[in-house]
Amino acid sequence: MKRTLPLTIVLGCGIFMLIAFFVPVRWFQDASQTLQTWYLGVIAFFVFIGIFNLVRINVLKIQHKRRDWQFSIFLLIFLAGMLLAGFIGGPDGTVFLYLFQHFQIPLSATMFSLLAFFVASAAFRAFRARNPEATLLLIAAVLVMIGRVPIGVWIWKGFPSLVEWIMSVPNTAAKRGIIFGIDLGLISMALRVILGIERSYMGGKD
Amino acid sequence: MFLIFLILVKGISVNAYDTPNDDGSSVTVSWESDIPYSSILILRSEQKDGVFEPICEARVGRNDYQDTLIVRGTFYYYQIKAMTDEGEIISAITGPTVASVQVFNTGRLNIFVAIIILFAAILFYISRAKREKLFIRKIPALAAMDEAIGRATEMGKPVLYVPGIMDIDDPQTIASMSILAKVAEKTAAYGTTLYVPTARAMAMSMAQQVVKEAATKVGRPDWYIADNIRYLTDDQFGYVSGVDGIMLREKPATNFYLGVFYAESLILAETGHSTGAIQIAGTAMPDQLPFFVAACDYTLLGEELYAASAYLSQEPVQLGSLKGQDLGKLIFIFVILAGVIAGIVGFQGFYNLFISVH
Amino acid sequence: MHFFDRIAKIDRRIIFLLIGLAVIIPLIAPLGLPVDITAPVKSVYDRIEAMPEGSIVVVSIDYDPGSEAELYPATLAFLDHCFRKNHKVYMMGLWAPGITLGNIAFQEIAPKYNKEYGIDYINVGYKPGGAVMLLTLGRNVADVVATDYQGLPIDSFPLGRMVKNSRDMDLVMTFSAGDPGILHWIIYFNARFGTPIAGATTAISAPRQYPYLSSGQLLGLLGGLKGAAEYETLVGRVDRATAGMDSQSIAHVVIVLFIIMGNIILVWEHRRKK
Amino acid sequence: MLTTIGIWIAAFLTLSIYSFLYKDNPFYKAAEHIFVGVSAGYWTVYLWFNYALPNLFLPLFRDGNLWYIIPVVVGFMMFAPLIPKVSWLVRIPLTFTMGISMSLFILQIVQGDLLPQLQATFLPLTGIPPFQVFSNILIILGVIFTLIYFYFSKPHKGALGVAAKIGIWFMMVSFGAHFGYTVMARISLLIGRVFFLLHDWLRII
Repeated sequence: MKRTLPLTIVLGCGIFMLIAFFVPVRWFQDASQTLQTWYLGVIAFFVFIGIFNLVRINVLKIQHKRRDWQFSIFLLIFLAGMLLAGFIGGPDGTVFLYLFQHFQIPLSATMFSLLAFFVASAAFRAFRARNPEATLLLIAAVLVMIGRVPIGVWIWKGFPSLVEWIMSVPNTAAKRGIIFGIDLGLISMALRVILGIERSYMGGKD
Repeated sequence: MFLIFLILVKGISVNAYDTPNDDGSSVTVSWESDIPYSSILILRSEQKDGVFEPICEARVGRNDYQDTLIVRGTFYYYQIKAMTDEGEIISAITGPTVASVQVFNTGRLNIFVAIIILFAAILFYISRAKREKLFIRKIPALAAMDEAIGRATEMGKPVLYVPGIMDIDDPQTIASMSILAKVAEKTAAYGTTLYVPTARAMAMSMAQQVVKEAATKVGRPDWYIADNIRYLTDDQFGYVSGVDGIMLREKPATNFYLGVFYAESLILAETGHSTGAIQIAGTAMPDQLPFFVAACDYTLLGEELYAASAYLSQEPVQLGSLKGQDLGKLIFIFVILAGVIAGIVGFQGFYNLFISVH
Repeated sequence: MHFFDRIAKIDRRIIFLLIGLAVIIPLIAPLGLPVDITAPVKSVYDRIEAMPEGSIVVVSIDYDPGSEAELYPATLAFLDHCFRKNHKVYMMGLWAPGITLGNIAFQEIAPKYNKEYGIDYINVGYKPGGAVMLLTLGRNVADVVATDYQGLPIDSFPLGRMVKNSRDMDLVMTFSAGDPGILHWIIYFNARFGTPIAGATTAISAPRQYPYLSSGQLLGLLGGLKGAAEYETLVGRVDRATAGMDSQSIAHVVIVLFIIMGNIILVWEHRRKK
Repeated sequence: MLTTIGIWIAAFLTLSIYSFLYKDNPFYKAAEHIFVGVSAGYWTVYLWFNYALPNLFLPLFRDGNLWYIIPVVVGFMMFAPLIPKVSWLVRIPLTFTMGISMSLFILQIVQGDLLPQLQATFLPLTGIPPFQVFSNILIILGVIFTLIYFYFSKPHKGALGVAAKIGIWFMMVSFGAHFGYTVMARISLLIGRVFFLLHDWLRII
């Protein structure tokens, strides 16, 4: 039961969806549409559980007064504020949008922009031409970095066309090869999951 | 003579047919016009000499319309009226047309064939792998794994294993877990501490189980400490700062980053480099590979992550699928060569085989 | 201590400071370097120019504030172009926060051309579900879009009534920061329905799109802030993307110098070991 | 007025985060935790209103479609691990979503990726300028050599080894290009924030 039922579900849903793609008969199309709607609803729970875990871990942190527990209070207050604003005023409510615009936008944009500083320090401390491969990588990177911005044109007129050529010839070729490889890997993983050959994601022994 | 010529040039023709590859719920009406028109009116009737009712006005730029307001099995006649600068132009009547059900979408036959070929290749080799041992080439980053763990042992420092930031339903995380099993065996055998911080609760319980089993397998169940395999937080940046904290406090001698990574790849690799650790990375996220290649000592590129997991586990299922994927690659190479040759000799038919009907 | 030794052990805060200055100074004192135009950007521009007036352009805002800096200027320039050519803009978003950003962009551009909501442009809101949703959308818009973003019935707007399925969409323009995004539009929407797709992406995901550009599955591409600056130049509106290009140039030069310096130290360390 | 306060809040949070570059400090920690809290709240609200409500709860409670009890129950099974006795129930939502997504995935990879990308590699070698011929040959060989690098069934020796090696070079050029673009992206984000501080907040540009 603990294994057979889940395996039957994955097999049933998977095979049915595959067949429905090729069979334009109404009943098949409607059923596959319904399953897809259910799917959209169910995947929301994956995020709900993540947020539940977030709350749990921070409440524990405050209870046990672990290091930096005071900051967890901030986290929970703002989480609660956002939830209240959203569930009372709706996702287009003024308070919700205000919080979004003046907290979420600057915080998230600034967080990601920190990476600009890290990339600079990594460029100096970590990106070394240790072997021929890394050397090739760094040369291509330098060409693109200079050739893609206006100063590149100022240095040499041919830079933009050189970079465009790198992008559309060697880059395209390699990316396409990599995509083929990754796609094949994913198809075979997907097939194994559907057929129940791959079941490690279920965890557990029973 | 002149008149006939005029009609031929300034005509509008209409054609109606059963929409291919549908469930018999529509008729497609298509038209061609030699004159610019401002709008098109589509008319329909059930008798050839009956009254034609307008059913739809089509926008400029369109040259077909799917009539879905039909009864299956009924015969219809169509006619269209175009408004032009020179007044209304009406087409001849076309029909009768009837909508019917198709059981197989022939427009997708090429997809069907491709899937069958790939499935067959993978399943064939999986079943063969259960009977005989299949060969997988050496993967350089894996040879370095032993050395890296050995180094940590000599220095008396811990090993850090980061299984990516996605959950256990992601193929890359699954692959990462089988590599973790091997890393855990090695570290357990040497008695080296192993930290596995995770970003998902379910990934944590899976990692705990994998590490525990590995410890038991090499006869060191006492080595396993559940608290070293910890769930930090689901949040991307919260997770990274947690992992960074471990790196700065515990100073692991060897860092593994195997699984799904996004923007955090750079922060991890940079911090790890600054602590002087040997770093082995691997991901099938093409966007993050450059940082790993430039900042880590060894990197598993894309599909190599899956291959590494097959190589280490020696599980027939994994080895067999990998072999099946290899056959897929061979087929791709031949198809590409055939396509190029077909282009040279001017055989367009081969090219068309790869178009699926919208 | 040798000079290189001291450089190699430099406090990384000095590196941070240099990068900060490389961005701030050119914004205050611009150099005015000219922006060159690349082919993938030109082909988006040309398509908008070539389409007959009143064509329907689906604009999908598939990014969040994290990528606003790169994609918002492109959104503005593109909307400006669409409205100038009197195309109709049907906006939606695969990322929830995108809708708000899209509305802010509409507020900035629409009044300039006296465009009216519901007739010339509409925002049908966030559409979750990635691939599955796109497949449904192309088949029958009504299954996915019942209301606009404010919850008003979609049929109460002339533009809402005009778009029934993929055949009513003349072009899809996605502003995409990741997943779901441009790749979904290409491999699900374009593959299934054949609607032409163009996109603006963050610079990070731009290289990944080149195979699709060369296969024709993707019509054109605005890569990162540079792509936005190119589009601004084409449309003739000098705005924040163009303003940022000088900083971008100088910061790149600084990083390239860091890479070169780091590798000189590497060579020097090797020599010393020998 | 409210907008001005908002801009000041945003500027304060931005600077708090940048203070981390000097060293870790309470301002950064507070801003980081606020960020996590706000975005978690944001996503919960949005997923509720856009995924769970329209796809599950409205059909069930408003339209009375009892079939929708199934997905609602399946969704709640995500929380099963909290009760050790029935923790295995989490496998049901997991397998349900995987069954659907994996099959769609296979279909779309083949239709949207493999077939068109193969077709796009059938590049013409005749009737075009010489440099274009050279580029096309390079693309064709690049794809093939990259595929050979990912061929795991034979040791990379002899001709195969050479081909795989060339495959790596192609990939390294591609990664390098990508690297350059990523740097570009991060710098652009920084420009965006500095623009905000100088333009919207301080109004000096």
